[in-house]
Amino acid sequence: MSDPTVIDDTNEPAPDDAQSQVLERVLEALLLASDQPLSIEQLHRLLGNELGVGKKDLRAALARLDAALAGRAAELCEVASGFRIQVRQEYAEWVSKLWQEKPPRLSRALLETLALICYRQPITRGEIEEIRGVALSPNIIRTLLERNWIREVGVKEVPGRPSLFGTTQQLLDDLGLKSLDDLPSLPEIKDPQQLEAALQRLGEQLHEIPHIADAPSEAIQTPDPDAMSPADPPPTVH
Amino acid sequence: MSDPTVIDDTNEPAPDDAQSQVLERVLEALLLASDQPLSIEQLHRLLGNELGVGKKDLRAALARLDAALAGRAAELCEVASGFRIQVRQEYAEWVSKLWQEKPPRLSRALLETLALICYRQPITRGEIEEIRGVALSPNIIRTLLERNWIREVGVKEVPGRPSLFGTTQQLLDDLGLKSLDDLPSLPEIKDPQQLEAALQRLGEQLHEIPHIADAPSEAIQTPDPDAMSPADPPPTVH
Amino acid sequence: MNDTVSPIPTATGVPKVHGQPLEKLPEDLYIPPDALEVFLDAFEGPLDLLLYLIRRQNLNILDIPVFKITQQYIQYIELMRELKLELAAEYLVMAALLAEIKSSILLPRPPPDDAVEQGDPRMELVRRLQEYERFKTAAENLEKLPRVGRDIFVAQARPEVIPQSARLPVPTLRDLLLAFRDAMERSALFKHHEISREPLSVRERMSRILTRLRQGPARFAELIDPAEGRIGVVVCFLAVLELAKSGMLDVQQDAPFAPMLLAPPVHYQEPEPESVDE
Repeated sequence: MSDPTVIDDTNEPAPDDAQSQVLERVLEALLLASDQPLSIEQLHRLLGNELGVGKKDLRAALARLDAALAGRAAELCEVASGFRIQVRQEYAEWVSKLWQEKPPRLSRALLETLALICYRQPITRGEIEEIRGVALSPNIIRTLLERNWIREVGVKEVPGRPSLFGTTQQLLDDLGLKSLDDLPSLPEIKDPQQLEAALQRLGEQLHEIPHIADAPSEAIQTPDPDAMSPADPPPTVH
Repeated sequence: MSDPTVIDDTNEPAPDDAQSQVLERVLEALLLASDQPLSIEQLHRLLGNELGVGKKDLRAALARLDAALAGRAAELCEVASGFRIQVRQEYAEWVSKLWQEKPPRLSRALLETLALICYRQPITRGEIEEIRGVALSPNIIRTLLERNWIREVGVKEVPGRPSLFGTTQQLLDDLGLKSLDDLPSLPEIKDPQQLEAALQRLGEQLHEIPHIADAPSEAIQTPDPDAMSPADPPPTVH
Repeated sequence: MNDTVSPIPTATGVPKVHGQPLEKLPEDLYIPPDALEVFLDAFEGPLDLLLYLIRRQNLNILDIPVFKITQQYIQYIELMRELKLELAAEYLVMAALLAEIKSSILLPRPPPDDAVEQGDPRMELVRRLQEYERFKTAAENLEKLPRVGRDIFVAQARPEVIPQSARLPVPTLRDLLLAFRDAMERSALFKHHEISREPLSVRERMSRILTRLRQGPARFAELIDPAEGRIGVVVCFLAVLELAKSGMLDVQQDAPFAPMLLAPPVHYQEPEPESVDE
């Protein structure tokens, strides 16, 4: 709609103003579209040469963006790994109503992405897209990061230096696994029968945990003869 | 950062202004947080009672939000399943730099299949194969279903009861379209009446055979498929 | 319209047709031999190939020179067979259809009305070519539309604290494994993908080591948890080798016999405090 190069007269436009406004908007666009926070270093790599800006310019533009968002529903926020735009906390209740009505589903795409990160980590977004044959919605990585099931573990030293993702302890905990090694191997997964067997094994392991917890009190007790199947001979008591 | 209920003095805040500004920001927050576009109906379900607003108020607030975003990097956009906020086209170039690995290209087979489903829906797999003249890899239908670009809309009551496929709102959303009518129109068949005349000409080629046949004699074999095996000496037509 | 011929480069070997070395290719068949496979692979089927043959001569579908096209088409098919390219059955069916059309032209023509009623094969072929071409063009138009993820980017922001009630459900292991199988099966159909041989704990360890190295270089011993015993050392060692092999890690030694330092590759420059979850 409004041309970014048109500058309000009252502002006494210096020649740099238009350019710095472009920088501010490019930053806003990047932060709104990225599935992870962006660090000053990343932003500098992306924009530094092409816009001829240094890290100081970036910081200044981020400050202007922060001010410009003052009247809006989202705000700029700095977290450990960089900057992101987030919805202000005062609207969180409304957002949670939205998710209660339409919870972000565990879509096929999300499950496949998570599974690929489990089995092929450390893996880049591009590698996931290559295996799945379709582009990945930025929401998926974002959602998995927010759920703390995956994390960025580094970058791949190829052009563009894409992030490498790996799984977290949280995911193992949530799945009830002690280690990823408990998961069936690829050949097992390929064969439906073996997969069923492997799942059964895993299921039994998972169910054993509560049993072990319950065990002591039960195990010590003399078995109640009534509780045993009629076929079993009653234990003889001397 | 700034309290959203604080209104610029120059605006002479009427009591309603504050409320309508809250509505505008709640809408912005919801649209930014949602994975999917949100329809007026959904927004009304979520906000109608609690904020005491009707669909008309929502439309008005969305229009205000659109205007408020005028100076920013993102814009309000209406697509098939509702409203969403998206990065303006002029900043899309920058955003695509975030992911150095480009999204995988869609194969021609997939695009042709999708085009057939778009323009000929509901359509069966067999009908697609007939028009394209080749068997359809199961992959393609699977990928289209997985992307939620097509869905099974019924079965055709012929032997085998094959599935009929149609497009989804997701496809329109992903292409930034409001309805199927916004698709580019299907190219017309050129000169249907001239078919007959063309056939006539084809028949007349009968007399031209000797001229056409001046290519290497080897190539003018009787095109009996049996004769194409290397063992058989190619019979010549002359 | 004589078909001029061009010599085939000998460096890449001479293709054979009917067991005879094919020394010359008609010019409109000429493709650099190394590109031939890719080229033939690019056709979406017999209609696509026919359309190509017609279009490259700037001819209208309505003016198909049946004899010439049939001849060229069959040459392509022969070439594909000789090069042992996988040839879909549809290509042979089309060859048979073209042959039928050709012979029907050689035979006395039935009256025009009959031709239409009996489903003249030429009529049928022209109709199919036209229909296919429409959708081929429509597909190209679809590809040109802006698409979310490629040209359209949806703006996303969420509250920092996500209300507990709105959290994602935990997937079942079964869901996760089936999803993985589907993804791998699909990719196997696209291309051969190398199958991972290492135990998963190596992959997981690779992730952990990368996370650790973001805080700075480390000695191998620092990466080992003695509580894990020998297996732990082996897994860790394999992970380091794998990372070094894929260029995700540098092994540095400042002086002879100095301890070896493991570090992110040299142009890595993000010293981040990090580690949210550990």
